[in-house]
Amino acid sequence: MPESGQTCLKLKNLKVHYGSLEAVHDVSFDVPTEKIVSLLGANGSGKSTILKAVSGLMKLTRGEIWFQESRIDGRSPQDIILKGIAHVPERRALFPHMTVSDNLLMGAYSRKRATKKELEKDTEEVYQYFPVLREKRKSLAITLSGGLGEQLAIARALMAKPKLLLMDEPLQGIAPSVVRDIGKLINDLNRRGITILMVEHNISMSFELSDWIYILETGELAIQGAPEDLSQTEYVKQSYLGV
Amino acid sequence: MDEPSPKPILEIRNITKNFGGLTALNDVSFDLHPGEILGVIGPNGAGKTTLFDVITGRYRPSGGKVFHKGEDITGLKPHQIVQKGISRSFQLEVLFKNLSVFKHLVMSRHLHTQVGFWGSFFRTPGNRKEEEATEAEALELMRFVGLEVQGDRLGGNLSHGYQKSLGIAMALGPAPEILLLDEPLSALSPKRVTDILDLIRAIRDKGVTVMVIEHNMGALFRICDRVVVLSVGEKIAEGLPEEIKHNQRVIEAYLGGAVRA
Amino acid sequence: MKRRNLLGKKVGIAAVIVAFGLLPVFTQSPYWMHVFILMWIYIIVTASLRFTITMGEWSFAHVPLMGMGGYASALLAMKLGLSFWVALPLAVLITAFIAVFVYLPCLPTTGTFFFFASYAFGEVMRLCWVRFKNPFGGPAGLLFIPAPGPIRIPGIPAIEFGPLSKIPYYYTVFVFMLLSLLILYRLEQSRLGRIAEAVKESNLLAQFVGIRVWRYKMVILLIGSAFAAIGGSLYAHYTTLIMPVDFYWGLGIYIIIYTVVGGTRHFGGPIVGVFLFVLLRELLRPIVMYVPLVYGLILAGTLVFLPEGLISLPEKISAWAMKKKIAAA
Amino acid sequence: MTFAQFVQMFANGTMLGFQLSLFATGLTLVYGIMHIINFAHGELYMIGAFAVWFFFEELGINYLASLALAMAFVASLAITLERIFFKPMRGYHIPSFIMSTGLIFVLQVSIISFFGVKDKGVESVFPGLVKIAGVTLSVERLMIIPISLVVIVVFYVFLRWSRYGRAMRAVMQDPDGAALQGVSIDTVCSLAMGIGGAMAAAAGGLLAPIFVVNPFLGPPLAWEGFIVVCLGGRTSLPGTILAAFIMGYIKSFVSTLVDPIAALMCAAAILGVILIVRPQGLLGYEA
Repeated sequence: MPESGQTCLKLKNLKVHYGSLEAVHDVSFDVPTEKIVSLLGANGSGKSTILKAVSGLMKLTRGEIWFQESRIDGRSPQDIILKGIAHVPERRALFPHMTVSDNLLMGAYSRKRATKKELEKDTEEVYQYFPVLREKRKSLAITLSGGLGEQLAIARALMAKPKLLLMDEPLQGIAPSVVRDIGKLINDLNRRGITILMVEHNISMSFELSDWIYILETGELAIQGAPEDLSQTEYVKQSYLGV
Repeated sequence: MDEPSPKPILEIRNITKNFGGLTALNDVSFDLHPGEILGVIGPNGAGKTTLFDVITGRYRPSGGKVFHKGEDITGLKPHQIVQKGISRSFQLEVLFKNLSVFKHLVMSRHLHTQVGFWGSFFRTPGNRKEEEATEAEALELMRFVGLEVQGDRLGGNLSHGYQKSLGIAMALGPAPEILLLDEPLSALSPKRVTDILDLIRAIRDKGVTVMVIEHNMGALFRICDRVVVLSVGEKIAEGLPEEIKHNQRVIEAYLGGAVRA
Repeated sequence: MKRRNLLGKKVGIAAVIVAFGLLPVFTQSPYWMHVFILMWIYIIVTASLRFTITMGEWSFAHVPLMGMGGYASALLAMKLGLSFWVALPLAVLITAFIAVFVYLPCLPTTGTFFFFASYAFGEVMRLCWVRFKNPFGGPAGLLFIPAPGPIRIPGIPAIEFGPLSKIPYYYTVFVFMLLSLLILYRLEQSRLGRIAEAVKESNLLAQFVGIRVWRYKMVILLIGSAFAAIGGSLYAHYTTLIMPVDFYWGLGIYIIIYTVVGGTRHFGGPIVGVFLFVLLRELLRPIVMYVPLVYGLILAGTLVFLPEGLISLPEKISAWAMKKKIAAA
Repeated sequence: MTFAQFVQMFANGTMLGFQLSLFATGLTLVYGIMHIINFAHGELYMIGAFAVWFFFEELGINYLASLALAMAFVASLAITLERIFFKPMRGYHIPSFIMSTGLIFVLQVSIISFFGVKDKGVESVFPGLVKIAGVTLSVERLMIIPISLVVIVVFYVFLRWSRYGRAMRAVMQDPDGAALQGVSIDTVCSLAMGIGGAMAAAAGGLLAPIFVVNPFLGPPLAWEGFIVVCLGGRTSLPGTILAAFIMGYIKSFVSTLVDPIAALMCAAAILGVILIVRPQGLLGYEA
């Protein structure tokens, strides 16, 4: 259990099925407020499923999900994003044939009451953060490179003003030279007070970024710890670092 | 493996595959020697599965050739490749979801039933005998991969680990000389990993040449004789597991250049 | 237990066959004879459509190909003066030959694409009959298609087909139906049926266990077309007139509805479907205008509540009863 | 072919193009958002035509007001159908198609039981003829162009710049992504069905004074609309409109120069060829 601080997200005995296949067996863990937490594990170990369950895209078979003080399992994605959880899904799920600025406006969709002025202000703020996106605001999302696409996906999620950001493989399909930039970005967001729960295949980056790491294996929690401690364990050395 | 390698059973020569503007494989060449277990490793997006797809006829390569015992088999259809004795498993389990495990394996023996159409239409005695033989073979296959208890369950209802075993058994059905396994260890518990590794060894001991794609390097190094490393569509190294482990280029490609361990 | 069930099933099926075989003894009303003759023809067409569905693709060219059987057989009889007994097998061959050209372009496609591509090519073929007056007769179709020639069996008087009695037609169509069902059933139980199942479940995996998917798909489609052609030929020589509009997609939809409502997973499904709908129409004769409405509602209800068709109803009920029992205990 | 003939055919083709654009837009929306094939869309067109006939001829309401009323009525009917029948069919192409053919029966019979099978005529709203470039054309037919243009432009403005329009496009391009931004998929589905229904009704109402109104108008047009959708790219609205005009001109030119059956054959052949050769359609972007 990660020490210190309040709990932002709490999962209790989560069980999820894909059709008749059990994807998540029995998982409980906490995500402390304003930290970066990574979920690691091989393909099919249930990492993405957990994120989808949190954001409401998948129904639970059993278990509870608590966000801050309220129970959110069984709610629709619309309700959950209103609570302040944004999800940058696998392969980003951008709207490929919409412009960058339309994608950003979609990010603010859940804020029904926001006036046009507020939205413009927020868009401007996001553009300051991602200056390249401003240059490309009129181009279609499909024309963006991997790194820019990821920036757009994160920017879109920020438009919803989330307290918790779920990121599914933010570094996938990104040129090695840009990986560091995205890593820095994730760190920055965290420093601005956003809690981050991410799933990543790039082991070294997630060890570098995270405050706490959970490793899943076939739908169950195998091991957890702070990255410094974890990288010394036999288990991690054997299965991930290949030594 | 210091002795001069025997004549290769499969030669991959300058294979290139483009999808639209994307190059999935670029000028990849290597050999597969009879009786060995060859590991193909590389990070996500290295083109490993595409390589299998090219060898087994699912895709036609944009350039290069594949030779099987000296014969050019580039561009043959999947069923022709299977007839040549090269069969494969799939990474994300491709199964007959509504068929029982037993029926799966009977189906996989398809190529080896001699009965013609009329025999099976009129249920001749010869056909019945043939069918019994096929069923016996299917049972044996089931036992071999450790699925004998699961025989009546539907493919779609199996747990992930059993689906993996069934996938391998399906590939063994046509009695191949060369078996290509696509990430047989992904998402398995350490116990199951050991089981599957033992199974792969047992397959090799039966005289089948095995080529394995894997993401999990540590486990793979426990069984393979040689390793080929792909990264972003190119072969960056080839050699014994010990050499590969310490190859700087491999470590960089694989771990993103920031290993601390 | 299982064996006794099987025996019971066999006895039941035999009883049904005998009962319908003896039907003309009880009623010789031309009206009911007509209803049943058409019903047997629909069963041939529907069962053969289901046979093609076993490999996973839905053909929408099935009914036009049935029409092709009718046209081919009628033209052979009218232009070449061939007897029905010769024209029918020839028409089956011709239809299977033409089906190669209808289905060949569709084969690379699957699912929805196959469904509509097969419609498109079937429709082009059907429009040929409308457009080319010679020999197809244009929109008015073919009239005065000769009845089958008499059957002569030594020792009894020749069996004549004519407007006087429908009984010879009844038995001819009945026998054709039983034979077709028997052959289709045996085909499904044979290796071909098993291959069809594999192709349906996973096209990709089937290829990698060495099945020539395209070839088997084609073989299954051609067998389906051949049986559709038998249905078409019987229809043409029984009604003595056929028009292109008979084989419009409307009939195709009806056949598909029979299959879906009956249940595609089971051999008996389409038979149940045809029975239900044909008899329903007779029951609803006083309010004939509302028949399509009832059909539509039954279809919608089945699709929503019983996606595996009516034939799965007993299974569902017993499963439900079992659940109740367990809950009670 | 004389010049006058050409102009005549061109004008007819344009008119058909607008009719098909209005009609097929709804099919594309419903396909793109719900992944269903709704052949009962033709019935919405037919009911739209009947509604205009009823409001205009029977109740004596102003023509444009009748058109608006018909659009509102058909839109609510379409939303009801979506809620009851199509919700469980989302994502299932062939079952939804079969379901929609069942609805064709239901809707046709309902209309017949209210209004009978006889053809209904809607009297000419814009009588008269004009001479353009020496060719006589009826005002009636020409008036279709501005009215449908207005409907299409309003629809495009809605789709491009409104919150819900953006949400609709988003669901078409990535439903999960849209759900994660807080879009209610159910609302968008109903909206698509309603808008599609209204536009089909507009097409029916506009054509009512030119052709006759009867309960059997639906299915043939549904096929044409479906061909247009496949040709255009199934989820691409600009593609749909381009394809609608291509179909309109083919229909008009081939049926005049060859014969109407040949035009039908062309249409069916286009469907088959496009499904096989270029399944993503002219402007579609699916893989």
